[in-house]
Amino acid sequence: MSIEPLVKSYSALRHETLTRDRGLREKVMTLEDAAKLVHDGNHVAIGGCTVSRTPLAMIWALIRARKRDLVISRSITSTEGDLFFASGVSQHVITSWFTQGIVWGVSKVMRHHTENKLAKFEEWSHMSIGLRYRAGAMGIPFMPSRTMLGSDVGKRVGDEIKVMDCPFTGEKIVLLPALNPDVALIHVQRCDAYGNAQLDGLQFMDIDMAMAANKVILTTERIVSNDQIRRTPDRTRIPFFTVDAVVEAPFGCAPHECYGLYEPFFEHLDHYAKISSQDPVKGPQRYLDEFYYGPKSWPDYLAKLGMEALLDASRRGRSVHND
Amino acid sequence: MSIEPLVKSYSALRHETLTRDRGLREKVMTLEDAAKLVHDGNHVAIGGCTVSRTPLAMIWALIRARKRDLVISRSITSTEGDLFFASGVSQHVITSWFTQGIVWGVSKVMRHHTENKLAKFEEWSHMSIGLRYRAGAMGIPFMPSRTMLGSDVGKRVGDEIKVMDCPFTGEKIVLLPALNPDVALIHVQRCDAYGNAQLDGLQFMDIDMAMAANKVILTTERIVSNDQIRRTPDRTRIPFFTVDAVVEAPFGCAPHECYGLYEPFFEHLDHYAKISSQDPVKGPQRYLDEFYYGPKSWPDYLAKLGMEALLDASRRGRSVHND
Amino acid sequence: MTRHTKPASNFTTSELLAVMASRLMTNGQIVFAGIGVPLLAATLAQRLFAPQLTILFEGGTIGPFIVPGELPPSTNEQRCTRRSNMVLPITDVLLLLQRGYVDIGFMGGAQIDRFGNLNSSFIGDAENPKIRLPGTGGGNDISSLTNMIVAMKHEKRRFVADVDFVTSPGWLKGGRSRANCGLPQGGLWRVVTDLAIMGFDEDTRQMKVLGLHHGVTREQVQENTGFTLEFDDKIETTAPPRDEELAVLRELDPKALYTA
Amino acid sequence: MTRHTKPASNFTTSELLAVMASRLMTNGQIVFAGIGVPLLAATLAQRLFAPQLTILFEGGTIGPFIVPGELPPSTNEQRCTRRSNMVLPITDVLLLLQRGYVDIGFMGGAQIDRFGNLNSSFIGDAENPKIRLPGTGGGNDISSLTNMIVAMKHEKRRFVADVDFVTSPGWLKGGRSRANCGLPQGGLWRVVTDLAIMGFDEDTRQMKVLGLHHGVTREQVQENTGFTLEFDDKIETTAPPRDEELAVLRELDPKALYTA
Repeated sequence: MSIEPLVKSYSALRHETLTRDRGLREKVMTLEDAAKLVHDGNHVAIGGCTVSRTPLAMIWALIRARKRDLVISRSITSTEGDLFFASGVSQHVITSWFTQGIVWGVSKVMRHHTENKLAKFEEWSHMSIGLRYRAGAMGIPFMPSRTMLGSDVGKRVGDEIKVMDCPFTGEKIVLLPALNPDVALIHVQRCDAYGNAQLDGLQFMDIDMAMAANKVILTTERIVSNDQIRRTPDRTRIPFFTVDAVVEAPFGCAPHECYGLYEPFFEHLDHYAKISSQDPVKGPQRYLDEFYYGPKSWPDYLAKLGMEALLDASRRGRSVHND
Repeated sequence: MSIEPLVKSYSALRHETLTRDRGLREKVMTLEDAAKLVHDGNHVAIGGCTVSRTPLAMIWALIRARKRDLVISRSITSTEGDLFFASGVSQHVITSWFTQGIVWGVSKVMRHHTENKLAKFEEWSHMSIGLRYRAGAMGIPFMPSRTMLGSDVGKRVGDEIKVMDCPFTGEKIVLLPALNPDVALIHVQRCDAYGNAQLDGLQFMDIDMAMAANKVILTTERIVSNDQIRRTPDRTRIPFFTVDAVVEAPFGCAPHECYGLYEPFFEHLDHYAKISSQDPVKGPQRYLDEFYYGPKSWPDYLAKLGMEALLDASRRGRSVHND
Repeated sequence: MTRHTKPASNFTTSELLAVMASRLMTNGQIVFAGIGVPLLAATLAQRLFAPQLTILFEGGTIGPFIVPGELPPSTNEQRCTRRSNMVLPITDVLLLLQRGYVDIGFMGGAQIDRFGNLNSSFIGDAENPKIRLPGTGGGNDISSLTNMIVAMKHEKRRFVADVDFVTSPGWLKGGRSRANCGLPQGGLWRVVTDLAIMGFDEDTRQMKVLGLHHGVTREQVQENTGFTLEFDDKIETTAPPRDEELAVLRELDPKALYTA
Repeated sequence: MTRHTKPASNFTTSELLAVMASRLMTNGQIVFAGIGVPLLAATLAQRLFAPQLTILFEGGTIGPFIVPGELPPSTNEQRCTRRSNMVLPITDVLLLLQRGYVDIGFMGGAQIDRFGNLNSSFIGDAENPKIRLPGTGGGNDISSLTNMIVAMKHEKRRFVADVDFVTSPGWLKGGRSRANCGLPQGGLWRVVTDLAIMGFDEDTRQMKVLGLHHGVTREQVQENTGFTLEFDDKIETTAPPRDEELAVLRELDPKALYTA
């Protein structure tokens, strides 16, 4: 694991960015090749939120590639957090909320790993995580804020936050440390071969995350022509020069949802909730064997989710466009 | 002019916002009634940039209503700055650049008023103005930043900016004071009667400005149904509860441009540049008499700009949609 | 642990919570709602008497209308955006709280103490917990920045003198302690349970019973609370859920996903 | 004021500036360009030898293609967005500089000094100016945050020992003074004029002539400069504008809006 200062010096940040290949170039590759861009010990930020627009195809590839010691950050962590712990890819998740989803109860897998001190769940408030990415995106070392004061959430992160007296108003203000992840994984509805990405619907923290990270891996439902991007430039949310890999991965969030295209695969998620709470060790292990290590390809993984489930999720997903 | 601290205390900011009527209600009114929401001495922030999406219909109404002592802020200030000075509505403009536009040379009207100390042009860097609005929008008293150091622009604003040593990295960092205008004037392509506004194309600093201000007056090319807004919620940029007035003002930026609808009325702008540089006192006065005080209504003002000019500007304006 | 005996009724505990909480809403308010009972309560108010009430979701939605039978599994799915006025990034919707545009934050709770502090992080010691709970989510932000309503089941193990861990600050140690910590705005306004409605003393910031639900006694409430409750001078008795209210709830959540 | 005598030519001063500046671009670079000569130079490079060069405009545009004959009046009109990859708010496009995504900032200048500081605010004393100029715009931000190219006419009144007012910081007082002021990144890289191309000494940060345009002598450059210039050990002579280069410029700006 990298022993880096909490906040990168400005010189280090600029140097890292300067040495990236930011030119306009095609960067389409396979999930497997994109996985090689993530190194053991990296801080990896995960786009989307809970069961929404989670870059599961890329996470699937990282787990299959048996990465180690990743530090994971995400706004809210769902089943992918369980699988990071259970697969041994990560023992450290930074997030504000960690469990499959409120309707499925508290994650037994998260409980097993944290209560037995096998892994660390580092808890920050939701907004604070967002503001940490935002400071990273803006190239500033900290962001002023007004939460996490007085609470044990604030006390527990200790001197990773600073409290100062505002020089303008004299009030107490929190300074949150900038977060510049090594890699951000983001799934989008469409982008071009250069990585100009258009996201529909809920954006979550993805834009700030992309701007903050030192490397961005985009998975996308479809790769469109650069011409198509240039026809609606005010719908582009992530510019190509932040992006290092573009992977076309249809249904790349399944069994989670992708706005406007498919809703969560609820029955599959019920199934996962059931087996993982029955046995928080063997349950996810069996799940990983069946759905992560077993399939020979991403389409094969989708086939295991089932055609009927996929069509049902798509029908529900497209319904936002019916209004 | 109000004698207020540079940055509002958090209690004052919250109290002001709490006492606004933020409920979902229709707020369509005339330019004249909207002008009554602006009080002498107010700090008024102006949306758009240079000759783009300038809320000229509302500015026209404020000048006709003979407002006094307004403090004006804008990203970049064009002809409307001249007219604020020449009409006596404002003697204080906060902006990063002040002149009709690079192709028309340095504004003689701005020069006349500033060089003769009749009015103040308070100069901040472009990004700094943007970040001041952004801090105001976020409810924080300052925003960290890395420009205006070392330069006379920074020295001239004096202790309105603070320089501190970053508690995380030890580097020098600038703290820019939040700006929460009394009123923001923003022109949009479309909004509903509640003030849910959708802006196409370049956004400039308008979103931060709307969130930061204590009152927002929207002028709009057209008022659409709330149903239409709800069909594409991810195109909404300003939420209704920040808005206090909605005025339908077609061609509300003329002779400036409104993205996708009309480009600048170049011949008219050439005409203004000519008469205002021939005589920086009588030139704008004559212009105000003819185009501001003279017309009996906004359509009458547009008629004076000329049908041919309006159709030509529209033809050019729509061309972005031809690709 | 003493369990209370609920009076015979034609509604579930969650339905009771949703109905009682909905009545605390006011037309025109901007309500930052969590999933489950808070969402149901706010939607119920919207349908019955507060058509201009606006719901915000932490996932980044302003003013959605929930489609009956299609309740979202969290505040972050596309179901949360149906017929909404605006969607925006998570950080920005949370910043609306900090800027002051929101009237009420509204969430559920796992554990609460006499000063209205909420715990959703750890049961037991944080370094050696009996149960690791899911954590704050937006809870810490919402409760730090705005006035709060909390809806939860009234059980002795949930109503404790001091929470094991302050995830979301209420009035902290009472008195002026919240403001002194740098949280001058907001604070816990109402706690709605299946037994009572509680507020907090203006000075001490101790929890205080303001109203009892139909058929519930003071003793019952105290028995199910792990600390000594104060009682307001004029305790009101709430009207039981009306058929009309229950009908809307059951239309919204026909499979009793959140109202079982 | 000494005016220089330009060698007879088939191009204007602005065309010369645009051509010479364009040759400093590299394929694949991300260039933050001002309106006028900078935009023309960057577009020229893009059309001739750097198809993967990306232009950013201060108004909030990433990677536009300029339509010949439809040059924008500033960086803030819809003409700046034609066939672009992305539009974004002003503050966010400027933050790309702060974050470090930009290779080169490129602008014109009214007055420059021996350390490459630029003045576009006041001629004379700021409190009592002879001329109030339009001000910084994004100039202060761009020059504080990235490596800069400046294109301007070479005149003694524009090339002064110390600018009247530092609007956009170059190397400030030379040596390490820029970094010591809290500006560790960027700095003025090249100054392109109608006479010469200049850089700055690595240690002293004094302006230094690197190349002379065809037919221009050292004496001519010095005569038109208000301070003593340094000259590099190996001064190069630039090749005059080629027909191909001028043709592209004239196609882009047929009415000579920026190249008169």
